[in-house]
Amino acid sequence: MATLLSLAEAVALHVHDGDVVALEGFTHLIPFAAGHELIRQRRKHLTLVRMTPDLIYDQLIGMGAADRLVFSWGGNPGVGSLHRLRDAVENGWPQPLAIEEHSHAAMANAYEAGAANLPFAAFRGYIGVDLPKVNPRIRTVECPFTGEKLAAIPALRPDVAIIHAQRADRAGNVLLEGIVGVQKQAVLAAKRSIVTVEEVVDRLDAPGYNATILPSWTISSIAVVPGGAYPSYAQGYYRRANSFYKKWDAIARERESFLAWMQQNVIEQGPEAFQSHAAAAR
Amino acid sequence: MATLLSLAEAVALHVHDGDVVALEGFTHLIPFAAGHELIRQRRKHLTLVRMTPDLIYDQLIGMGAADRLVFSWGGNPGVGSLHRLRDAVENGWPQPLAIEEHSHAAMANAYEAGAANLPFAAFRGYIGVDLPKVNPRIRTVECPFTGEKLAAIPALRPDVAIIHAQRADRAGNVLLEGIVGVQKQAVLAAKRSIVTVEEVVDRLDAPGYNATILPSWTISSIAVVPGGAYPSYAQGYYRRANSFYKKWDAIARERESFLAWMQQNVIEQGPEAFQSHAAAAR
Amino acid sequence: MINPQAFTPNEIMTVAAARALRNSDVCFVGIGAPSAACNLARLTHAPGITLIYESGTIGTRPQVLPLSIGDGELCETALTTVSVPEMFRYWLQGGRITVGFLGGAQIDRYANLNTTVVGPYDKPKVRLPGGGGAPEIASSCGEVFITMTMSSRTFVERLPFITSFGHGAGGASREALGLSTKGPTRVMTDLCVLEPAADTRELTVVSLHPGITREAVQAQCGWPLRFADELIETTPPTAEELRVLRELQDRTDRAHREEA
Amino acid sequence: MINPQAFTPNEIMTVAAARALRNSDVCFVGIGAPSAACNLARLTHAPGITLIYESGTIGTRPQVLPLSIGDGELCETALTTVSVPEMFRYWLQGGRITVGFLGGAQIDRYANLNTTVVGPYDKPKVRLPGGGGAPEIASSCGEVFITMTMSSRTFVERLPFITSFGHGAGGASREALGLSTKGPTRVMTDLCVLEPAADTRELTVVSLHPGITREAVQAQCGWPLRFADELIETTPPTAEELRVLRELQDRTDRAHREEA
Repeated sequence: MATLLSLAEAVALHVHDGDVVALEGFTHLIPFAAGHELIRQRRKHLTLVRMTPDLIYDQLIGMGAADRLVFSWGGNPGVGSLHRLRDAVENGWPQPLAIEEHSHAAMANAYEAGAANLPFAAFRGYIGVDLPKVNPRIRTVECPFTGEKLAAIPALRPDVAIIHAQRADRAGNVLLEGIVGVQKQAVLAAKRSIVTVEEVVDRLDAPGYNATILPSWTISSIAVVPGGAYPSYAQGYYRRANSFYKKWDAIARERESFLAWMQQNVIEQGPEAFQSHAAAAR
Repeated sequence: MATLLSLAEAVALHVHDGDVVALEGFTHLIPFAAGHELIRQRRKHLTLVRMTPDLIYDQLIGMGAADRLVFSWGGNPGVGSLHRLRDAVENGWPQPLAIEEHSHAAMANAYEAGAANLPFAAFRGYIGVDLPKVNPRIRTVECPFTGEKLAAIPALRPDVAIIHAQRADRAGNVLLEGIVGVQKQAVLAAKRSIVTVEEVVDRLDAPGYNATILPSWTISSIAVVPGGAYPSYAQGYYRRANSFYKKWDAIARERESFLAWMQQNVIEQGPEAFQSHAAAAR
Repeated sequence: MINPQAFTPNEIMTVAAARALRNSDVCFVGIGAPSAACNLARLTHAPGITLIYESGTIGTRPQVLPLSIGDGELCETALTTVSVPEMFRYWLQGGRITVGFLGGAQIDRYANLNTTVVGPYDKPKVRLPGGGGAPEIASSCGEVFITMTMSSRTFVERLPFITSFGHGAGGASREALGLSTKGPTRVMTDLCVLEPAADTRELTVVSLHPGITREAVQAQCGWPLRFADELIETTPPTAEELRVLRELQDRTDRAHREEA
Repeated sequence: MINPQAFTPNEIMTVAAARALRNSDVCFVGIGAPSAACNLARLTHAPGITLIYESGTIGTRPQVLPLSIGDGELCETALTTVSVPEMFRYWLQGGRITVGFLGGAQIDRYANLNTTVVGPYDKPKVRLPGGGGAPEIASSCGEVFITMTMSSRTFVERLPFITSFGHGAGGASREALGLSTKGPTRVMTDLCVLEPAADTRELTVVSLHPGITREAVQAQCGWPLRFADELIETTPPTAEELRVLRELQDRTDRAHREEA
């Protein structure tokens, strides 16, 4: 059963130095507040897993939390580069970053396989391209009926999955709706999980019989963090702060401006700051 | 784009003698009216695919429509045997029936693989059991990373999938809700598809952003058949006629009573009869 | 007033099965006796139990027992309902089920089950429904409970077909196949409760229902039965257990009579 | 009044891309120029087009262009939204997409694309975002349209890394890999439109935008360009196309300015 903790308690309990950690959320519902908590608690040597690293991994990487990144598209969506990610890969600042690179299809399948307790996923992918030449974790598997060769990828089974969701009920069941990405798969694939939510309610008011719900007993801990996805968004609560995504480009371009921003907005803040950020994006 | 046809037209257009046909619906939303139309149009030599053959396949088999059955559980749920299925397998009446037998997990995975355009599915199954000894379409595949051996099954790609759904909009998009079974996968896996619906509406009124919807362009034809799932049910429209499932046991036990019932209730009827059946189960 | 001395063999079988369930269990429910037992547990000592039916309904709380594993009642009272491929992939194969319930037409001394055929597979004497979810329930659930009415035609020396794997040929058969789940840990019948012996894994009578003798049990079993050294009597159903179970059955009968 | 003679290079690139889309297409949309082109098509000659974004939104009809492929606007106006694994498995790999749109940092004469690195992979000079959905969009969609601004740094003789496969080394390269999809069939740039030659599959200029010379195009391309024998001039944007496109861009700018 999911325990209800403060975000600081949940991160302290479930995320350890050296863990394989997946913060997921496909544009929507990105767990920014939880990422900031990892930074405040100075987690080190993490393997960070995420299809689209986005600003939150730019911040974690720039603050030296990660030794390794597993990803499939590392940009600032619609804006340009993730400068901290590039600085780590191109110049080893603040420390070298090993990368394990996949395609979206591969990672989505790998999470799926993890959720389904399979050791690998087979898919039609990587045809004619160079990534398999540089990533030994891309192999092939032969169909035992047709002899056809398919791409294969090991299942993703993170130590911890961290996601943000719209709401939980008092029993700890969690509802996601809108662009649901790979979050359900990530939680089911992981050994432990933290879900930050906008609110805890008496009744989930799930839309229909087939809503995307993670039962309480599939989650380790829940933390209530209103606005916790800002500058990403929570459908039905607040909108994506596209303007912040554009502003980030200038903030992150230089190491000094990045560090100053992180000091002021992350190190010296707490999760409660997200409520007012998100309120402005309502 | 889905064309709107009468049920008779849709079956005449899309289902041919000798086809591999999957009528799906897991207890809920079983396309009984469409099955009766196959019988009225005297389709022969079909390969019938279905996880749970249920009464509708008992009827098709008893009327001699099928040469072959692909299935994973062939009983009358909560009641007992499917007598016509047993008579065909045990005594070859009205004609011999070849069977290809799987487990639920295997068939669900095989539909999934079909929808995903994969040649096979790998899963953790059939451990220590006898079915692989009698079904050559169960093989193994080795994980290219761990060396672990998993069960493998070829993807299901029927010629035609036939399902029943709650409603379609005027553009031909189809909504399913409640126990959704494998129907979406079956339609996406099949070359052609027929969807019978309770009604066509101006607006689908889908529950939430993530409703189970088959876009119009994934469906060949739609036929409006109110009550078309009776004695199965359509969540939100009418309830399962559990009493008919019990009555069927006596009807189907003997060849004569079965043939008499089929003559009176199927051959001499049309899809319009379902409306009043279902109304009684509302 | 309910007389707790007056219960049917089926009732004590159901009560014994219900008692084996814990409040924290996530239970994959079959139809018939398992469904009654699981819902009896939920309505008595295990209100927090999670019931999952293979039709995709998760955390369902039916007021009446379903006839099929996919009655509307299950979906209407569930926390959520997922597709059948998801149910078998993420939830059963995912290793999220603590207890799977199985029954069968035939069982052997190592709790292997047959629900496929009597006679040769290609020329069956009796064609049974087949495996359905059972083969993977037997391997993927944390442990398996079995409920079956005893008779020498169903508790047999040798199965014609193994539909779902229990303890194979006994001993470390499961481990030899790479299985880390426990397999059948308890068989609840109308006469007694059996459990696999710690070493051989042969089913052993550990508890006789009130008024049932060793001889009566042996008469309904096709192999020479082992009895535990410390054989006990099954605690009879309490008045409360019988009341809840009978009310559940009454509600179910009324509901099924009402509809068409 | 809109003057159809006064359009920007970016506008004619977008209009040319929009025109290539049919009302019956099911289109996998990327961000930027593809998104503008697809929505322009939907708002002009192809109202029935199905737009799919890799975030899971199917049949979306945004009133403003999204900044990311997962803005709320896409979900709110979609027929339905599926999970990302489902999007890549059932919809893209399922073979249900007729047209995929791609762009890239670099392209070669056979329409292979690089969005991964400049310089060696292990010691990159420039680390680009990577493939994302592109490798499988390139192989699974019925055909692929590419939009890119031309320059000799982006239209290059030799790619340092093939992120997504176009026509490989030309000729029957796709067939040799077992691909039955068409791959890139059209490249829309700010200066011209290119298509692969029927035999060699080398990109060939088939249409020059108004006022653009062969020399101007060659100056922005890193390899010696082939021009079609029957080279035509791109039909300029109509006043209606420009009006709809500019209104769409204006609505988008206003919406993005309004929010925090």
